[in-house]
Amino acid sequence: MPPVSRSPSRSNVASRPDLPGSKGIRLASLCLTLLAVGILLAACAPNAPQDVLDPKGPYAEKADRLWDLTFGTAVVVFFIVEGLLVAALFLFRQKGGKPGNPVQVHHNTKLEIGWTMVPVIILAALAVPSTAAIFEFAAEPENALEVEVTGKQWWWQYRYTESGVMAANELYIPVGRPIRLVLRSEDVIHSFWVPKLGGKQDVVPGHTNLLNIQASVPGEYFGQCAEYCGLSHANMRLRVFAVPPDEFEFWLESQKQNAQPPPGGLTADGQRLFLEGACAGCHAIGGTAAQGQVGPNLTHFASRTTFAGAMFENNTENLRAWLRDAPDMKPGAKMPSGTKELGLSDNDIDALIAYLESLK
Amino acid sequence: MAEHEHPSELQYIKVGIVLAIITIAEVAVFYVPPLAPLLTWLLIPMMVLKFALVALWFMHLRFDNKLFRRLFMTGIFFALGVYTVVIVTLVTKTSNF
Amino acid sequence: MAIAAQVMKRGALRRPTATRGLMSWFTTVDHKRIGILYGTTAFMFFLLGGIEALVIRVQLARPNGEFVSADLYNQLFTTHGVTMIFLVVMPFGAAFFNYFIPLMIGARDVAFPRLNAFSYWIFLFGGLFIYSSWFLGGAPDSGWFNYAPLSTDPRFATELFTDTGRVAAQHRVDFYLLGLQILGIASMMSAANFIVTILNMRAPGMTLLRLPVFIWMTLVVSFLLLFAMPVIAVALFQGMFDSLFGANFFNVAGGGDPLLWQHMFWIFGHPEVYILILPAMGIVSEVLPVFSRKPLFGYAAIVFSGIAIGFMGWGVWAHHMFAAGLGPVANAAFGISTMFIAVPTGVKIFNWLATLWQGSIRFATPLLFSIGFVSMFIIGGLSGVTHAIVVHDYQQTDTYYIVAHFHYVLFGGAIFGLFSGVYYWYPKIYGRLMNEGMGKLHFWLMFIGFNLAFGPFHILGLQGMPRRTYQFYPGYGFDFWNMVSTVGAFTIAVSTAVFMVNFARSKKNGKKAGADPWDARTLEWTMPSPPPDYNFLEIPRVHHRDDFWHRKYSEDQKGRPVPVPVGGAETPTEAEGKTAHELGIHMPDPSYWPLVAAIGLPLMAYGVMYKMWWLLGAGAVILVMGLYGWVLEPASEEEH
Amino acid sequence: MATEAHAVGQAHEEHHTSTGLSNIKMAMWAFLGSECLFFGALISTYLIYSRPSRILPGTPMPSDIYDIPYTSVSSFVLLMSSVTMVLALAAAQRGEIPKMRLWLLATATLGMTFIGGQIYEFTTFAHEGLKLSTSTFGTSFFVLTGFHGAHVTVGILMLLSLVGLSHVGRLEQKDAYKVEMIGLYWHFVDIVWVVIFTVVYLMT
Repeated sequence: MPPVSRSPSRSNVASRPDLPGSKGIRLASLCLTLLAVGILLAACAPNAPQDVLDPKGPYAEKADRLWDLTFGTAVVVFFIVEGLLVAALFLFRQKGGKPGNPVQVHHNTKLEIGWTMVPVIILAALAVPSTAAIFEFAAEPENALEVEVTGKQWWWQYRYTESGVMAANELYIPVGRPIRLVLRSEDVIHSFWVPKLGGKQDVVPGHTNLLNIQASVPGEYFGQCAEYCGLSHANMRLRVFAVPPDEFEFWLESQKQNAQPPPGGLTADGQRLFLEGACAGCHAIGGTAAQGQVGPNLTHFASRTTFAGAMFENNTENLRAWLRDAPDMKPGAKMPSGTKELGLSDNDIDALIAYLESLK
Repeated sequence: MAEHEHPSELQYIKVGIVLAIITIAEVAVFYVPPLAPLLTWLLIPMMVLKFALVALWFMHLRFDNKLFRRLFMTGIFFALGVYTVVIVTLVTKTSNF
Repeated sequence: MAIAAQVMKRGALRRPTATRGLMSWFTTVDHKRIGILYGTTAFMFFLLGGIEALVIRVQLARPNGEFVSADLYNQLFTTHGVTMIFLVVMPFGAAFFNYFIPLMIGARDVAFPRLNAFSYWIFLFGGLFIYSSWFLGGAPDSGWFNYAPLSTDPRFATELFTDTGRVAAQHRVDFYLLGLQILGIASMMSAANFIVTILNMRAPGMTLLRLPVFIWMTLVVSFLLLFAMPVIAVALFQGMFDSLFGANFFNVAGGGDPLLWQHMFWIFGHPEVYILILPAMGIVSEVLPVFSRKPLFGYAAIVFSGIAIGFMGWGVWAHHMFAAGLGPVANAAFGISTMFIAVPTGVKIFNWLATLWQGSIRFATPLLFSIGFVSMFIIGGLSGVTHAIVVHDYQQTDTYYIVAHFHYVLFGGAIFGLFSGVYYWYPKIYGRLMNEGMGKLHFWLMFIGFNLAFGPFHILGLQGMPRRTYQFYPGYGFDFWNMVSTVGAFTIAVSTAVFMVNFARSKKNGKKAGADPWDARTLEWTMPSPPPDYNFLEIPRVHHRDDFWHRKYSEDQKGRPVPVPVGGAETPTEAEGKTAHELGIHMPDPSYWPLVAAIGLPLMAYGVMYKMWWLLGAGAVILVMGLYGWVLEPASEEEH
Repeated sequence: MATEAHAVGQAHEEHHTSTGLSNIKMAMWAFLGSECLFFGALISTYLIYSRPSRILPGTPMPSDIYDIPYTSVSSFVLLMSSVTMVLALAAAQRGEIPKMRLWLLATATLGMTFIGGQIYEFTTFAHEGLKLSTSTFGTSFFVLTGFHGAHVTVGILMLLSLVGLSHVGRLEQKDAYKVEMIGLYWHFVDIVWVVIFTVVYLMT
């Protein structure tokens, strides 16, 4: 090629040294591969109780199979396309810092039709099972157990439609039986989600949404609200306990019972405080005058492993702190601060704890 | 080009008279009880006709460059498309109300 | 009366004439200077949004983070999103539109120079209005998509615990609802301006199919803005009525429907995604041919796929609402349409690959960023396809997997593309080249930092970490990847610092660029760098796509470029250093009125928010007086 | 159309554009296309929210409250203002400035009559128990018609400004395009009302 120097800018081009690109490309492809491997590793990550890729029920499994198919396709496409990119950069880099003289190709109709149609075919192939699954998920399963779920800032209320049993945050379900959740909200939009048992469904005020979940293995499943719902969105969690059917029936029977009357002593003081103080205005306890509807039903409070939106383990220490100053423990909690707003003394709190812990 | 023959004042007035007549017909249809079940299907064409008359004659879309018509129709097209879907999905969504 | 008549004849103020000095920046109507204003402002907001992101990442570096409160965290993630979308990527695109549309189509200015200035000032005041919330009771805290009724019902306003008890934080969301209306006005006006400029101000011979792809993408973006902005404007308007005046649009107790907000928001929101990404696609389509010395492969396919994206972008919005309970029919329809919107995007990627293929690739910084764009956008696009599997989207939606996806599209895509544009066009704007070594350092730090910061989000999302949570608990398996992400975020911060140093130093010390430092293809490289205020000494006559390249090179029989003996950029002539006025070229004079009129809008917004009707009135009077001043200004050169 | 060579000095190409069409007219049509989505959103909202199932029991229903004869007259007034508007434009294009001024004033007067009617209608409805916050019907009705009313008001201000300009000699035959642009806006606002009148009032 003859030297070109008609405009000052042209020589400018030729003289600029170029870093070899290939080292960088190798680095980049290493990064990308690591990323892809990372995603694959995530599938078998230990101690990930909300792992989407570790389904434990037919709905989650069905979604997971579609994911495997799509993700697998995406990985293949990824390596082909990124591979071509890396190959192009490597093969056609300027050598010796001199601009080359490539053929000025403008287009290639056959090629272009090809790379339009191939994605169309792949996507159409994916769309068929995907669309079918939507209708499967929406269908009402036979022999389903219906539970009404109400999202509230920032906890979950459950009502077993048939038995009328009330629960909060912790949902007991029988293994192997589909659960039909009827989702409603009393305030803002929430989203009910237990990753290992099924996808999420928004809980929209003014609407009744439906969601099917099912567990095939007994166990404790974690979940949490997935739609941003205000200050303590991060603390609106839930647990699902999937138990064998006979155990479930046993649990349901026990939950149908009213609360045991306190034996006396501190527990009785606690009940008196509960019923006469502000507590009963918000909480209900079966068999007592407390019928508040704002906060969780506490009839069988002591049978729960967690409280406050499944945020804290249900133990004396946490309960004491909670009764002293709930908003300090959980931002925005509607539960008034025991010391600042309700004027509870340490003795009062001890009595209330004794009472609450008697509510098996 | 932008230059074109505009209609005469007389034509404008004629269009105005037609618009007036359609409006009277619309209100008349509204007050005839036997037509109640057909009301929507009678009113919509009359509305479209009025809309078209003003747009084509008074706004000169009939005479002007077709680019203007396209700009306007794109807006109408998008609006009809997306809002129809919104109305249908929201009205058919099961709701407490 | 006589004075009034005089004012109406002559205008209320004399038209300013200064085109240099600090004051001239407030009155300028030169599209190039407005472009610089847009770019500078957008970069300032990029730094603010970036600081917000860093605070978020510090908070989330470890489980149970205590760096910020839940309340502050919620404000931070909301403003981070609003800032990056409305105050960074959109105006960053607008900066390039402003500067380069006229240069690339062979015009002396945009169709409406004063309207252009007006758009900028409205954008600036809108951004400042939103940011003023930090000093007036807190920033918006309902997330960037601001779902009703959390956002629109004052009863759900964040409750703060103070010494005097529980107090609701009022007006935070109103800054969002009103601020975005202001920004929307700016976007719509500049969209109309660019549409007219591109359709009407092209140099002779610059047919539509000779337009540079960047200009095509600008045109598509402008149409998307034109038609999408009204939809969110109405949603914001309705939200404002709910929030401030007790209306029932999204109030369930009054019969309203929160899903209406979602529909309206996403009818805007999905075209918005393409508003954010298409400018970067346009930049990449300019950069790849220049640095591989080959024309863009499949120009027509890239243009038409851009248009197709523009159209299809209107039919996929409900894929943001798969879990909202629209019913299986709607979900199936939107799932299918979402799958197929991947096709035109794929077409673009393949065409870019084919542009590089058999080229002569020079690894200069602009190219590196464009490659960064293509390689990262592939990941974002593929994860996008996985969202279209509706029943698995029930798992993905509202998790970090989604956060990963849109950061790969908007950072790996849009931001990388925009930085590519900065490096590519910097020599044209400032007359000097940016330092290549620092540019490459910037690229590699940002590329690695980006993948460290956002790659782990894929994993976190699939492990079940929901978005918008101010803390994650230990024991969920989220610890490691969150720490990695935080490290990545700070790497990006370091890379941005490298960029800033490079940018500032190169302005003084950079190598002189000359007119055409990259051996480029399009018209903006025909003129001296920086361009004179009148752009083209003589309006060019265009004969080819990539006209400038064809002036420099013809092709031999094999189709290889052969230099043309007399081609090249404009050589210095006696015109150099002379102003438009001295050359007898009429350019629009500067004007005070766009700035004056724009001041009215934020005042009106404060007036509405605090129900200070006098302030609303005062703002309206300023706006109307500004517009009258504008209309009555002596129309010496510019008529409207 | 001027198509001189692009010589030095021919800077501002207001009169020879690539398409041969006027910049400002193109911008105006783009704006009107965009306005379709504004009003479309508000009308759709009304259609969803005025359904009987949404309206709270005990609050006014559309059929209880609309006064069709009254609204028909005010709709007719607005429709006829389009005729006077187009006549003003015809006069402007012929350079008959006094006649144009008269028609512009007539248009503005008809517009003000319409706005007056709307203010009266709003007050009556409020007295009958329909306010912005009463129900989704009240909300969507007042915001839709109010938004339209605001458009009409802006139009009236622009018409009166044109009259003002013509008095100081800033509106001559060559400026007829200014009348045309404001006319386009005015007609658009009118056809939006054509839709509102049918969809909101008659199809209840």
